[in-house]
Amino acid sequence: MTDTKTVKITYREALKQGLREALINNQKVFLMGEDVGRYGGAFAVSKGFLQEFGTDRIMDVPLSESGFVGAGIGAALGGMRPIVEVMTVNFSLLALDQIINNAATLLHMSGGQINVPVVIRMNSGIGNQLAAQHSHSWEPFYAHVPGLKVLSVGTHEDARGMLATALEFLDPVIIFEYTSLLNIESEIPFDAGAMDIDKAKVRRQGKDLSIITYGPGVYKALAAAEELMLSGIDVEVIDLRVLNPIDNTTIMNSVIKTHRVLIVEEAWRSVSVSSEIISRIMEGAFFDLDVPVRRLCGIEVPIPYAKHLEDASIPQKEDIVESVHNMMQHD
Amino acid sequence: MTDTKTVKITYREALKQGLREALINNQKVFLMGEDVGRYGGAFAVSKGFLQEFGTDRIMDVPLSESGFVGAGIGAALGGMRPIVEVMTVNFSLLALDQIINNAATLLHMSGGQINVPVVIRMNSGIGNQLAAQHSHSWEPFYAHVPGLKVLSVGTHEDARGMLATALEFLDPVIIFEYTSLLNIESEIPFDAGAMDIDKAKVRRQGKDLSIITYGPGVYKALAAAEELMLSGIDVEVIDLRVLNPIDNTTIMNSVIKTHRVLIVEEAWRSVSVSSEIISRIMEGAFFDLDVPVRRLCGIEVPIPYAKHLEDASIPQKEDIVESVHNMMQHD
Amino acid sequence: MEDKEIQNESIIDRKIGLELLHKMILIRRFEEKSAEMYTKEKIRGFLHLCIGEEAVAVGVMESLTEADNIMSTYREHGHALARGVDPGSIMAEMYGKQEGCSKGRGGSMHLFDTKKRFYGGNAIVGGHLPMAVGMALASKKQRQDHITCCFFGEGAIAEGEFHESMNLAALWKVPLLFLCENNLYGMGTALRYSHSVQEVEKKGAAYGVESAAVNGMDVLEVKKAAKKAIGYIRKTGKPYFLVCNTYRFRAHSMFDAELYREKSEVEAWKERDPIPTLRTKLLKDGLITKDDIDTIEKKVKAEVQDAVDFAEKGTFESVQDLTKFIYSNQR
Amino acid sequence: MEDKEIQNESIIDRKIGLELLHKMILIRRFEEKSAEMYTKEKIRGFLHLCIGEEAVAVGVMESLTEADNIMSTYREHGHALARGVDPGSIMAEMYGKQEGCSKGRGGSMHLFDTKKRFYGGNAIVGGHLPMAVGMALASKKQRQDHITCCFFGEGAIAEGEFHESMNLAALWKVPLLFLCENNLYGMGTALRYSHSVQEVEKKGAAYGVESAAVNGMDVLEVKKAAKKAIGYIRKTGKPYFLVCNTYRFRAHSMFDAELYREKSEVEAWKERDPIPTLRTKLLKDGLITKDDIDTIEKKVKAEVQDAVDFAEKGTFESVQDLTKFIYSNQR
Ligand SMILES: Cc1ncc(C[n+]2csc(CCOP(=O)(O)OP(=O)(O)O)c2C)c(N)n1
Ligand SMILES: Cc1ncc(C[n+]2csc(CCOP(=O)(O)OP(=O)(O)O)c2C)c(N)n1
Ligand SMILES: [Mg+2]
Ligand SMILES: [Mg+2]
Repeated sequence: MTDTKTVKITYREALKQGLREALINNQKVFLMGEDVGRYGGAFAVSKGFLQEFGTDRIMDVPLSESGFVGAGIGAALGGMRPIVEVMTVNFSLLALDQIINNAATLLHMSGGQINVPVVIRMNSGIGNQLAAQHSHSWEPFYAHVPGLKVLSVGTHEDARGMLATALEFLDPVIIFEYTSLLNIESEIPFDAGAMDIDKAKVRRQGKDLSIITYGPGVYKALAAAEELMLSGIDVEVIDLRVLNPIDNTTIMNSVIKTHRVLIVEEAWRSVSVSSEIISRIMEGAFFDLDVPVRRLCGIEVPIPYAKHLEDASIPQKEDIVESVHNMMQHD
Repeated sequence: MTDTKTVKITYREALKQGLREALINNQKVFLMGEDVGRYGGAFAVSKGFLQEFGTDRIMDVPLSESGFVGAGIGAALGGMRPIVEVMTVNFSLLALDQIINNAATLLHMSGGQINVPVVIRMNSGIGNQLAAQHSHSWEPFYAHVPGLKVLSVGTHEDARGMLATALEFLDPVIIFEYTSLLNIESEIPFDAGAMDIDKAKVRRQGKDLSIITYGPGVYKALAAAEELMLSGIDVEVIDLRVLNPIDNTTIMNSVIKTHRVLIVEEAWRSVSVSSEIISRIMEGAFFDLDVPVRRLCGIEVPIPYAKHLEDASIPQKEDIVESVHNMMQHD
Repeated sequence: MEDKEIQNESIIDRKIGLELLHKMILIRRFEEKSAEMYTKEKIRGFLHLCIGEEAVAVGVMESLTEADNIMSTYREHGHALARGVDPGSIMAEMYGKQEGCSKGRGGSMHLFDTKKRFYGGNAIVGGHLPMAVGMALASKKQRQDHITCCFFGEGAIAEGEFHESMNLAALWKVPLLFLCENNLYGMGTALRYSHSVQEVEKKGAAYGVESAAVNGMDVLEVKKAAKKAIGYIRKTGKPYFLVCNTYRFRAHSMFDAELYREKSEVEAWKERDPIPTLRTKLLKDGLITKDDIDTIEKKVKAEVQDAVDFAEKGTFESVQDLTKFIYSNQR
Repeated sequence: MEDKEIQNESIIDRKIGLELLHKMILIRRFEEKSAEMYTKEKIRGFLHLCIGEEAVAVGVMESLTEADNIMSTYREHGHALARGVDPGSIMAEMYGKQEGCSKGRGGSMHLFDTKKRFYGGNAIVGGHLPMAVGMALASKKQRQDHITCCFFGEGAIAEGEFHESMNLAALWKVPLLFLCENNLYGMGTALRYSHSVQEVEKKGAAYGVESAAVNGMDVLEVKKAAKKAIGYIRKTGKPYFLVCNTYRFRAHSMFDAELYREKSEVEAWKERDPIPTLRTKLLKDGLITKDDIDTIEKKVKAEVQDAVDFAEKGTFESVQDLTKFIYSNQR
């Protein structure tokens, strides 16, 4: 990244540029969601868009998640290219029937006749003291369902570029964006644009241990890796990026290289993306492991409001550092 | 079971007896669900109950899953002991917000003030050519959510007894019952009744390999075990029974004994209960494994209608036998 | 009454009369054959017959153009046939053959034919309504002048999706015909147990949606009402809610002991059978002769036999192809 | 109008007047203090103020008995205070302290106090409505004569849960007051963009539920309307839908640039501020003096200060206790 010209922007701004570009590039694209227009987007991602693109392209919708997500799916069937925003992932439970029984299923159920080119974006994550009903990490649910492409936007580059590629797919794409990253600044290439949405990415090369993570775990893991480097531990950091279908190759290559794996995930531990990664390593690289794979996950509790309890309920940088130290001592 | 007097009944009849007993034993118990009354229950489990208990205890509800499941939760808050039947697990997506954001969360969110003693029963499973929208296995979703107790009724004894114990709990209990087992007959103790709902159960002792499964996998695994015995392979079969919280001890004891594990599950492979079991074995018994754990899961496809494709999409007895043979050869 | 008949005359002549009669008889005989094939175990899964309700399918479909979109439920053979979906491809679908209109993946509940703009075959009650809003929205956005017609049962009205969809359609002013087939039962639950207000057409007012109810046992009345509704939609671009009051003569599905209604009630409704009703009228008005009826019956017999032959000759997809149609693998 | 005022007189005397005024001022000052504490970062997460809407909380709560159940939204400080939940326990809750009414687990959006029969504090819009139906159903089944009062915003009416709940409540004839606070906006989405029919009280007719709308800026009018509604419910056992037309003077939450409405609109509504409205009336009618007002303000100031002191002195729960209240561990 040092070669090319870069620009420093917030994650919010990166999302915004990607979205704006999509609206400009394709007249069939429109954005629909609660408060995306007049309010400016619950997280100010679409601020100013209503003025720029008008009410036909930027549709405020009533509180009716099943209804408007389903309408987005229908609009996709009808030849449009809808981007549906579910204000936060928490409310997506109300639309889960539409997403699973319609969007993920129609292609198959119709014997291949019907494509459902809908993109569904959802703000996600934990860390703003929003308490139990507003702090879900539903990545594991969506990662379980065949027919969905599921993206987790853990970096600024992906915030800038994943949407463009998602809009080239003919199948439903679910995009997890993270509230806790919105205000964070980072450098991205000046001409950042469409990114592949098939592969996991090695965000940091290392030889001693692989941290596999996604979403808000990525920057936390990178920070932990920097700190661990001071103790001479050279950690590789893999950002899964695509939670469904999962890219096995990148994972296995890393296991074969480092022989030690720690998985970091904010979602609850049981039946999680971590469980799946561990299973794949068990199946594909068991004999390459020096120590059992470990995972740091969300504590299995409805996320509490109080800050200290909330912090304790998801993995923090310090936890990562400590776990890696533990795993390295087990030699 | 040979010591005590037994009786031969269908799984449906076992469920029915358990339900009837619950209604007789506690006047606060009532059954609500689509077509539980006048129709006699979509699967004839509650046939005759309306006549026996009246409309106050056996409530037919309109098609409104979010509404009536939520009403069941509310009735539990209000001092009743509702048993809510969701006709099939497929429709439970429409009520998932109620189950997760209300039932599973209220105790915590209220700082321990509110109990939600609701039992939610759902008919589940694959195997009647009901196609993609009617063949979901949502055990992995419910197993992911803290605050829910999740039971999978894989045997006649449990069909007869689990409900009684579930009704002693003050927290929400989700019960998976299986359509494909309804007409199957089996012997249960004459005086079968309340069963523990905390532990997995070793359904067959064995020394060579452990099959860990639940639901319709149990009888399939037992049948496979019989067949494998003919080749001198002595398989242990564990019925998980409780998918949330999962009983680690029974699993680990078996791994330590057999050193080989095959997991059998009808649900889609990725991010499944199997993934979680593999992870726990990785974490708790890695060094006890002779070979990597394997799993036979549902193929990741919306379940097709055509019989041969449907059959091919879930693990069958033959697949289990073959996998075990493979694993045993890997010595 | 007389006035009505006169108006009916004006929309009927010999040609149309024969066509309507032919279509209704085709549906009737096709479904009778389907039931027969179900008992012969050629067809499996759920099979929902619309016998008794043929006037609705035929009367409505007659009034739509080829460019209009159709969405329907799991009780959709009649709609598909009336729409002109090939009977052979429907029968083959129910046989699970790859020559079926959904390649055998869908079965009876999931008939699709995009060439006919027939978008299922949806088996989550009410789940297709939001999509129908979206399809109509897409037409509006693309300034196409076709409409979307969405069939559903009166049971579906209790679902939240009905409410959200009516509101969205009205708010966004999209060209959508909400077509309710009120057959007085949702499985075994009578209208009076599922809706607090039983003249369901009255629900339109809550959304400012133009609404009407019509005798769904008379194809001419249905046709007239549909024509009016569709005319309104084409002229104003706004949605319309048409309730066709009808009755299913057969059980809900092949698993239904019909405990919830009196035989005498069924018999009384059979007196209003839409086929004899039209036949008698056409004969009385001298538009057709008894010979014409024989000709139709013969023709239909051949059509149905052809469909069965086609299905019988059909082939099963290779199990290798199981995982086709999960992702389109296209961009 | 005159007639109305005469009726108002009849329900007001000095004692009641002072009480109503005191409660409204308590809510106002308490919330002003909350906003202050938010900017001081003592309170975090989402904070939704009801400033401007106090007449609704106070007018309705005044008309309920201690045995009645209350359910509310995330904008519930006013309801909780009017119900008599201890201000200190509310402030402590927002501070995340274990002395809070939900032990610091819930925060501003999840106030609970079962001793006051105050059942939250629910933050999924519309998600508590089905539960409210269930609580009312439980009362009916247990032949208790108390009612349930469920507060929600006009935005919630677009959700399917409103529809399902109204139908269920009407069908089952349960004693439930549907209490809509129509403040014209759901976040940044004005009523006219969320409902095709904007006199939302008209929606009651679709369910046969008795309905009315009232000026929510006048506590006496609210009180009268609530009394009438509650009287009807107690007498008939049936639900009632009361819409209180009101306005929030502040932003939706603390993250809201208020781009969606004109300052002048807010100013115009402030002219109808419920507190001066009542104050003026009481003074004009000679029921109270200016001194009384000073006394109230002083008393409230002390109460609010006590609440803050209580919260400040409160303690944080030990992180060890993080996983409390997931299961009750009781049978
Ligand atoms: C969401 C959902 N809940 C329950 C069912 C099970 N079910 C299938 S059809 C049906 C009755 C539907 O009645 P109605 O809408 O009146 O249509 P009809 O069958 O009478 O044509 C029910 C309860 C379902 N398929 N989907
Ligand atoms: C199901 C759901 N969707 C979206 C949200 C985000 N949200 C919180 S409050 C709100 C507006 C609700 O408006 P209204 O019901 O009128 O209540 P008000 O805030 O005006 O009191 C929205 C969209 C939510 N909490 N729940
Ligand atoms: Mg019906
Ligand atoms: Mg509002």
